[in-house]
Amino acid sequence: MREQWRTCAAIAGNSLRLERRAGEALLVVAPFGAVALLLIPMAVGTDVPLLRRLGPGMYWTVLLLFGVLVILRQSSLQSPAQARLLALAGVPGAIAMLGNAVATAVLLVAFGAVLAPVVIMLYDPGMQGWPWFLTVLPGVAIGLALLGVVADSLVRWLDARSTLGPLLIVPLAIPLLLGATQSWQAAAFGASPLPWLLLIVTVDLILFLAVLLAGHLLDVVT
Amino acid sequence: MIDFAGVGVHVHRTPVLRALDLTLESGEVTGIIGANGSGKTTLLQLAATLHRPVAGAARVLGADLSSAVPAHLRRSICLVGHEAALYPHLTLRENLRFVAAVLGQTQQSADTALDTVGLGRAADRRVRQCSQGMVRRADLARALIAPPKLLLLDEPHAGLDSSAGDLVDFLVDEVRSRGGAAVIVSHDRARLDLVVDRVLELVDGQLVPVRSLR
Amino acid sequence: MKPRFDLLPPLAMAVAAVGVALAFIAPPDRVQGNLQKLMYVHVPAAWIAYLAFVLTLIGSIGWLWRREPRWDRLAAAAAEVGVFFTGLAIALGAIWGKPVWGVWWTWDARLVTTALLFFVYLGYLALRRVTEDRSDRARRSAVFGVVAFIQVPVVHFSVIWWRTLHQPPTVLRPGDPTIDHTMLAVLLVNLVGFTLLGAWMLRQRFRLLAQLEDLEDALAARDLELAGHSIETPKLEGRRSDV
Amino acid sequence: MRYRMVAIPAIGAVLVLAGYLVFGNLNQNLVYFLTPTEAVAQKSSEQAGERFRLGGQVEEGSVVRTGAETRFTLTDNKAAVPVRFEGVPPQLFAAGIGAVVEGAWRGDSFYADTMFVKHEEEYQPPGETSGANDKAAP
Repeated sequence: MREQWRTCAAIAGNSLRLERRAGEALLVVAPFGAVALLLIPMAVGTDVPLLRRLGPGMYWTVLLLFGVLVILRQSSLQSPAQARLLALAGVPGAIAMLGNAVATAVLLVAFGAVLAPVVIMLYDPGMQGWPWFLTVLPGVAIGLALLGVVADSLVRWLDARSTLGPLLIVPLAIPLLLGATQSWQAAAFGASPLPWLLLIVTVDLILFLAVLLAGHLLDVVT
Repeated sequence: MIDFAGVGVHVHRTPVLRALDLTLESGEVTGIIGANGSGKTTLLQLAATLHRPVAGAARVLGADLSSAVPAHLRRSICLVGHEAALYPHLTLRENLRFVAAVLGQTQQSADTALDTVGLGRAADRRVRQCSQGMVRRADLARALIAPPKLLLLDEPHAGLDSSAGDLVDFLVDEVRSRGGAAVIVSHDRARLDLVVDRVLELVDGQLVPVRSLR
Repeated sequence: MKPRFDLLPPLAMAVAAVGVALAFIAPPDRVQGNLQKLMYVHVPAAWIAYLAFVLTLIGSIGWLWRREPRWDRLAAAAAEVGVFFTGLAIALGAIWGKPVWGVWWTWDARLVTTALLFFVYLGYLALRRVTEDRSDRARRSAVFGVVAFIQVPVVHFSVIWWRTLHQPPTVLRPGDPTIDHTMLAVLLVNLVGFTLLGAWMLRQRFRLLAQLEDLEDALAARDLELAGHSIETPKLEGRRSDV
Repeated sequence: MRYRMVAIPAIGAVLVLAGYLVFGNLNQNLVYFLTPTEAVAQKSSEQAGERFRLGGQVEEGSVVRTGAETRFTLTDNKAAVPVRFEGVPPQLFAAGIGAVVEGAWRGDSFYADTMFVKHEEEYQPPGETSGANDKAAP
């Protein structure tokens, strides 16, 4: 078991190293998301109180929709030859998926951390309950990353993967999106965001189980 | 090591191999030749437990291919395809160390393997900055990290200079001396006949013996 | 197979026809008037949709467990029926919502989850469509069928907590239903009728899928030429330009 | 499977969390609107023009329709807030019904542009005054 976790860590480290070299997630997707945050007020009007209210919601929507680009980059990074290498190394599907999920979660947290100051600067949202954000962001990132590896292995080697992946991910990511936005709103209305945080944790655990139990089914190489 | 009897394999619903028989004993090295599209690569992938046969009985290292193959058996198979399993953005050393990590070997073993194939001084170059021959050598070095029981080489001679061609012979002898077996697909009959015990030709999805050039 | 009298289609049509006729006779609602009669179709449509998605889950689990193609066919046919009836329920709900709520659409829990179900299973059908190999398709869609369904209750509850405006359950709740008993009877007749219609559709799709697979097998058996046979030696005679 | 030692505690945790989320008494805390009492109390501290949702009962006899505007009072039986709603109210909108409006304070009135009506779960033929529940009760 311990050896498997070490393999998992090796895959995550390799994935992150690849990202550092290619720089796709943070150097391309993050500015793209920031541009979207800049565009929305031009489309809906520059009404300051309205934007203040929209801010947190926009932040999480952009994180979800553009995060899909970060999530699905795994399948473009790995060639069939590399997938065969992992299969012949006897790496169980679940371990490979968890390794990739760890790397994606780290990237999503970084993506969120880059976007947060942009939203604060452009939208000036209420900052009540910001300490909760520090736990909500990793929770959402882990959930999206796990959902992402499941969807990614479902569409792997399919021609339509770049469009089908987001269609599979986004509707199922709704609990995460609601948990994130509502915990912010709960704090703004003086209620406790704890139930929403628990919702995010529950979703994370369910997806973790899905990866663990379905990993060997999705581990197709040829 | 390999025991195929009447095996049929489909790839993307197209039949590629049909009623194929092959037995490979421990210490045996077999060369495979065949026309383009005759199914040589599919045969190697089948031997690497990556296909499920649609007909016949197929066993590799004692495991039946019609059900899941245990991970520890897969680990003792090394497949070097004609497409290198290396990440273009990483250096040769990083690639080999990653392979060592997933195989449960030390980082030292990766560095030694690179030295053996003559890439010790180029180890910190990224794969995309390397020539085709260097990439080939690095891909072959994977087989040196943890010596496999079953070595499967797809066109190992393509793109290699003669000194690196000796490397293929060295790898095969290494595996043979440890009681392993190897299957080599190559169009380079001259080099192939130097290392193998027999040559088979893949015709009509089946294997037929070929007279040795020696 | 001997052709034998099939009871399901005439029975389904008869019960559904009686149900629709009763809906015209049933008394109008005190507040909503005749508009409320859309309920007699809207509620059964939603009910069949949810039932169909449960069948997709059962089919997916069945395939993972037994690896028999009929389970995969059940999952696929049920997902198609479910997507159709979800779409119908949403459309009817919108037509009903415009006069009653004043909007075609409202951000209410039941509506949002139903619409999301629609998209989740549309994704399921898209995944099936783009996967070529049959057993590969069965495996991928079975995994998605299970993961999607586990997520559905989570989505359902999270959206309920988000905003609560849709009416609470009328019939399926503890105690006496808060609906007039004549109306309830008419609704039940319609539920039975539409369930039979849904079962008929499901069976037709199931059989069609089986026939498609047979056809596919027949085509594959006819063209059993090996892949390598289609490659010939380069034809170079008469093409050399040695002048 | 060797994953059992990880999977079983995770399944347990999911069940506990799901049970707490579904049956725990959270649902009341999760709908965010201010009651009239809370809205009046917060009014002084709010920035002008801050939008929020206000929910309560439409007071009997308070509904006045003037052109595109509907005026009424939302109450929670402790405090009452005069509301001016711009737009077409839903057909079910009437005195005595529960409603949630979205808008902002302007002076002493609440100016709203979005309204949700709490729909009742009872379907009755016309003419009957009591619910089926009462009729069926022994």
